[in-house]
Amino acid sequence: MRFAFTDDQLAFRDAVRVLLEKECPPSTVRAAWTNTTGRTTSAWTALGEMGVLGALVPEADGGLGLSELDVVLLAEETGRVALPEPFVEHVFVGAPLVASEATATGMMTVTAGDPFVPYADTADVIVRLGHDSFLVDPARDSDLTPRRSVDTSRRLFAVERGSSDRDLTPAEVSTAYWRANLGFAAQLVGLGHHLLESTVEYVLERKQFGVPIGSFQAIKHKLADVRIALEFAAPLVYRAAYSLTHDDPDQRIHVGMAKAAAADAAALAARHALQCHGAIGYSFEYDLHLWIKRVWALGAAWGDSTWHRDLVARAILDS
Amino acid sequence: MRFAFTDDQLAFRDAVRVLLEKECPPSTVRAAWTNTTGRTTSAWTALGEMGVLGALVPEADGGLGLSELDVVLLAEETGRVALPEPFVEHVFVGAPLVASEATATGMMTVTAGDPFVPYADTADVIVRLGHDSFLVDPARDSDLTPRRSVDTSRRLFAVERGSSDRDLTPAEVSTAYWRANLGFAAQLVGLGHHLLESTVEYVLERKQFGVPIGSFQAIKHKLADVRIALEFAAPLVYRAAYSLTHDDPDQRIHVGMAKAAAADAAALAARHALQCHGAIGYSFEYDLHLWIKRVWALGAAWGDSTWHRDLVARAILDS
Amino acid sequence: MDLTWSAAEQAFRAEARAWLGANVPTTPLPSGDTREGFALHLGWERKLFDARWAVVSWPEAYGGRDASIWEWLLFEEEYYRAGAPQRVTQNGIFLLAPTLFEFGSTEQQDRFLPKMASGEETWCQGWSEPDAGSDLAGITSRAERDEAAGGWRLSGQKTWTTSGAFCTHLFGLYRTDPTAERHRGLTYFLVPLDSPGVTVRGFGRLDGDEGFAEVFCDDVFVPDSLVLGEVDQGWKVAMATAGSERGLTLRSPGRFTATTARLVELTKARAAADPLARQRVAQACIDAEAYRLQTLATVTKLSEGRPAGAESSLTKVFWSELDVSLHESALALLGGEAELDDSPWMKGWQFALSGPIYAGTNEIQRNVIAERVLGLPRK
Amino acid sequence: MDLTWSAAEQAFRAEARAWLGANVPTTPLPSGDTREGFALHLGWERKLFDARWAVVSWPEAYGGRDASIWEWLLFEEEYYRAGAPQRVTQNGIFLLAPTLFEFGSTEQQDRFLPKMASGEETWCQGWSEPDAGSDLAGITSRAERDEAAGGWRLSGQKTWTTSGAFCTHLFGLYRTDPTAERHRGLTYFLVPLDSPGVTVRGFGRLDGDEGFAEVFCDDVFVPDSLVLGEVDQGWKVAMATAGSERGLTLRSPGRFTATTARLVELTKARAAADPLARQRVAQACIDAEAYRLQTLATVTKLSEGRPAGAESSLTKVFWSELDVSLHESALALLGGEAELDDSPWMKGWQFALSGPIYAGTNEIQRNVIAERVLGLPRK
Repeated sequence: MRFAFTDDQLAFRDAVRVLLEKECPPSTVRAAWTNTTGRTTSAWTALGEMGVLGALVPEADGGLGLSELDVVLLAEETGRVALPEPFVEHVFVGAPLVASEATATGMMTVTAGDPFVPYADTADVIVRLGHDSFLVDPARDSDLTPRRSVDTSRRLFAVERGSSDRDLTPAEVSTAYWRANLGFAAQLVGLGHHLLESTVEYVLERKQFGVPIGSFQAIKHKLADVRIALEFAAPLVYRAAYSLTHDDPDQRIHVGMAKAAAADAAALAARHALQCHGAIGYSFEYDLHLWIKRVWALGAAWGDSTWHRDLVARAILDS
Repeated sequence: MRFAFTDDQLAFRDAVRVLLEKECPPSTVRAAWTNTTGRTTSAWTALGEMGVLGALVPEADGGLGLSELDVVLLAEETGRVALPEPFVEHVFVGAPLVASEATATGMMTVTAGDPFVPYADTADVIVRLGHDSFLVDPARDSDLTPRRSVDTSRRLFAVERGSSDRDLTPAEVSTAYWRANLGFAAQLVGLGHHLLESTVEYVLERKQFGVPIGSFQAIKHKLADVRIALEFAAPLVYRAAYSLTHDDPDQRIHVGMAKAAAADAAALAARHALQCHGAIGYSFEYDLHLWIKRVWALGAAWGDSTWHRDLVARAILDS
Repeated sequence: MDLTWSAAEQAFRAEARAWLGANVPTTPLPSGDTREGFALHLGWERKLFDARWAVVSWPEAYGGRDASIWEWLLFEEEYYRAGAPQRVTQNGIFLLAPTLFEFGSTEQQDRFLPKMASGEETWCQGWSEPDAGSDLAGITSRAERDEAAGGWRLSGQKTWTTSGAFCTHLFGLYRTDPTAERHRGLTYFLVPLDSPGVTVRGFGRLDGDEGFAEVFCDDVFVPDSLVLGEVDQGWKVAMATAGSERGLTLRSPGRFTATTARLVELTKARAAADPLARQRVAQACIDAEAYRLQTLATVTKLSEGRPAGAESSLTKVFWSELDVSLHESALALLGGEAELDDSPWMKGWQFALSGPIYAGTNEIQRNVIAERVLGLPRK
Repeated sequence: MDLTWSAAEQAFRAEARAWLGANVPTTPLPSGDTREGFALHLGWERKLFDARWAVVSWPEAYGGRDASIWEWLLFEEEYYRAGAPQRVTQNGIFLLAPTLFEFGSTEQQDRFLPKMASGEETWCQGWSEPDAGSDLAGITSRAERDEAAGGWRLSGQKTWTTSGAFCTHLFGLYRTDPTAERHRGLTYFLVPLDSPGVTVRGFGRLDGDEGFAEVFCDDVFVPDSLVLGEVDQGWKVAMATAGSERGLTLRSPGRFTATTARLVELTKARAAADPLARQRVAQACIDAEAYRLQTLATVTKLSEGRPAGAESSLTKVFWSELDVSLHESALALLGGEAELDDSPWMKGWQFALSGPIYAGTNEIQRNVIAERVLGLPRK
């Protein structure tokens, strides 16, 4: 029994953290709100060069052939910096699904979504999941209807099915769902930690009534609650990664638990972060909302907490 | 438009408050936990002499012929002092149902319940509501199975139907339900106010870290939340009383709203009162728990908040 | 207790409903927190004013109908029910006007109220400063006496000023007695934003609309005639405004009743059979009704000349958190579509999140409830 | 990461499960918080001890099995899973013993640990006083030096002492330096309750059982050999106990996993199709699993000699509020029968409500999290 990551896994996490701190500062996230792609270019390239984009692609296909357990912390890091890229869509879903040298290196970007597909306009391959799950024929010009997300960096599109598109097998669909939700759960934990840390910084420096507002019990207890929620959400996410890696029969339950807990913890972090920041956090020029809106978007994408709790309930009660 | 009580209604309320302060101090409530009846004797007699027990009985039958609007504040007062008597059961349900000189004066006590009937052993007439609603034939000896409530003063009994018992008409049943829930909602508001007031007193006098604990924001905000919940539950209760009095077509919705809000507000008051009192409030010798346990009992009796919200939802969504 | 409306009140309601039915724009106006939207909203305000619906509770002389507070409630209910545009004049009409009626000279009332009602002059509130948010007593903007010119010279920065970029006037607090501390030595000024020395910079709110502004004053001259109330008594005057902001006038129940009705429709359309959604919508209806009834109780007291009580803090916490939960419930119903920016619910959700922050954060309000209503010690 | 158990651990679990299956009383014992129940529970404790299941993680010399912390976790899981009786010896075994192992002399360990393990001697905690609850530094009970007799004379009142009326010994804090302030000048004493001058009065907890006691000391002589740790260092010693009380040892995940399993059964029986109940029970399973996993992470750190972190406060808030919500969900399922006193859920609910209060209220814990984990200012 050992519930902890290996030194290699932590070292990989640290390397990616260093890369992202350099390649994805808040200014880059903000820029993605207004640029043409909603993405970063340089961070994506750098992640490709490090091999991260092909982490789950078999070595035979030019990837690193790593496991969910090896990459879950990387997703958490991309959440921490609010990386505006189809990271989970490509690394957890698309690249392993369309395994090739090109997808492994990120020369080709694969995106995926349900109900809407982010970055479908700039991706090379589009996977649409939902009632009808299919892989868009790269040959045809995909007809895309843009939809605007509250997180403007997430360029969403409704994707119509074309006759030459191929159905995903049930196995492909479920792998995609559980891996995607694992990835989003990890990003939500990372987003939550950033929101907590930046709020702690703020309440330490912001003074009202002659003292830092962080000395008021109302602020202290809100942030303590966020810390508690994150403390107990993270292990569920890591456990889900372990279950997917080891093909645990209960892997769906574990992913459902992880997404529900992570989405709720991140939503709490977003809510309290905004309230503790007050009018400053409510200002568009201040970076806080970039993280808050990502939390709103990811919390509901691919099934919200209620949907995932329902999944857990079915496993517990109806079996 | 005037959403307020008349001076007469307030004067009646004040008179009953004075009576109850004299006849039902905490020592009386505590005594009812251990005495043979679970009741007060003297408070019941005094309320009878004042005419309160027959308030809803038509004048023709020797009652005061008053309306729900006239008595709702009286129920709130009985909640405030945690009166250990079948007050709602008799005044709101039983006495008007078995209208007579004897029930109007309280010479005869009528009790009612669903699923269990409180004080069935000391009442003269028993009304059982539920899947099967009937009035126990006073002639037969009712076979009663005692059940122990967490509020030991509430002597509960399961009542088996006898062949000579009479069915209640649908109209009698629904009148009984809406009036009972109005009465309990009012008592819950009264219980909540007492819990809040006694907790405010306590946190003003209790000192830790050299200051009254009432100066800590964590305590302040808990009690503020209780005050808010009671502030907005009470008008729903008064409105329900008005609707029953004027036979408003939406009276069931209004009673459902009142019971749900009052039960939730009182439950919050009980929870925070206990937490703010700490170990002292957790001690059986201290009176606080007498009120807390009454809240637990009444909150669930005759339908809990979820049941009543469901009722409201049916009216809003399925019509 | 009488929960029926008089014939006159019903007639008033009917007239309002008819007019709104005939005149409310069929396609919603663009957000009033954008420059273009604000201008379009002023057109609507003018229309309201010409039909004497802009300020129903005001004296006829100022463009009102001398409507009773009950009629005002009915009008608000109908206004929201009709889905009429947000009132871009509300900071003036709901925040400043009550103060003008209470503290203003006849000259000031005659000078400002009619143009406020017509929307010809629009007002923003100049209270918050970079270092004075929850703690308004931390205000450092100052006004220096100019005896010769018979007025004051204002300097300093206001910020988070709602609609500041689009308004013609600002009402704000400036420190006239630099030696006085905290709440003392502040004065309430009425400042034309075209005065020499004023610089206004609009900036975005959470939803990106330019709803906020910074207002810089650099030696701006304001004549004595534009001081509201007494010099150095600005705090007392401002608190009266805060009272009306937190209290009755700004957040009439109609707004939440209307939002709840929209939530009911959304639930019917999307999840009529889902017990979770049913519980949420039932709770929403219970809360909205509780808020409406509590307002009726307050209005009853006021109309009978009894004190409304220290309850504006209770009300503010309740409506602001109700508004948040109404939108939260709606977004939950939208599931994967919740994040779409073009839904009124996502827009409303972002606006609702400002409720627990502005007009005194809910943390401050809970302190006030604990201290003034429950009598707990300040420190 | 490896979430599998070794063959040895599985064998240990199997042995525990087999023994418990064969020996756990089929009809539950009466509450251990009554005099009769306490006595009956001691019988069970003796049985556990004789089979060397009483203190698995202790050295064999003291009646344990030198079990690893992992094996201890497995035993706890099996213990609760089997529905075995509450441990009336837990204040000694879980609160005092870790402190004795850390601060006690070999003589003290040899003298007290074996009889603690067998239940021959039972321990209660003497910390709280009428005016020292959350603020333990307010302790006024004092110990005066008796040089001649080579010991101390204790006076003062302790209260809310769990099981105080039934125990043979008390471990408590007394002020040995009257001039020292707050946390300084306290000493940790081991007090036989049959010492002359000791008066114990039991009183009821929320559920009416005699689970609490007041312990009065009137010039009670305690020899130097019964001082635990250094004189005037009692606070440091006591905090070690508080650590173990709030942290790992007292609240093993097994307890909540077992309660959750009972909630699942109740839901299946009463409301398997009710989506509200389904959401609640799912959340319960999520929380119980999160608690179990977070414990595994902590144990991994400890077993690898890495610091567990300042997380005992996080853990205490989480398990105590989880326990409350598990019982709240169960009572909701019982509806009109919820108020019945004979259901284990109503009994458990009342006990659960003590969780956010004792071992440092959750308000205090949240302060600790904010200040020590997040680094927010104390004042």
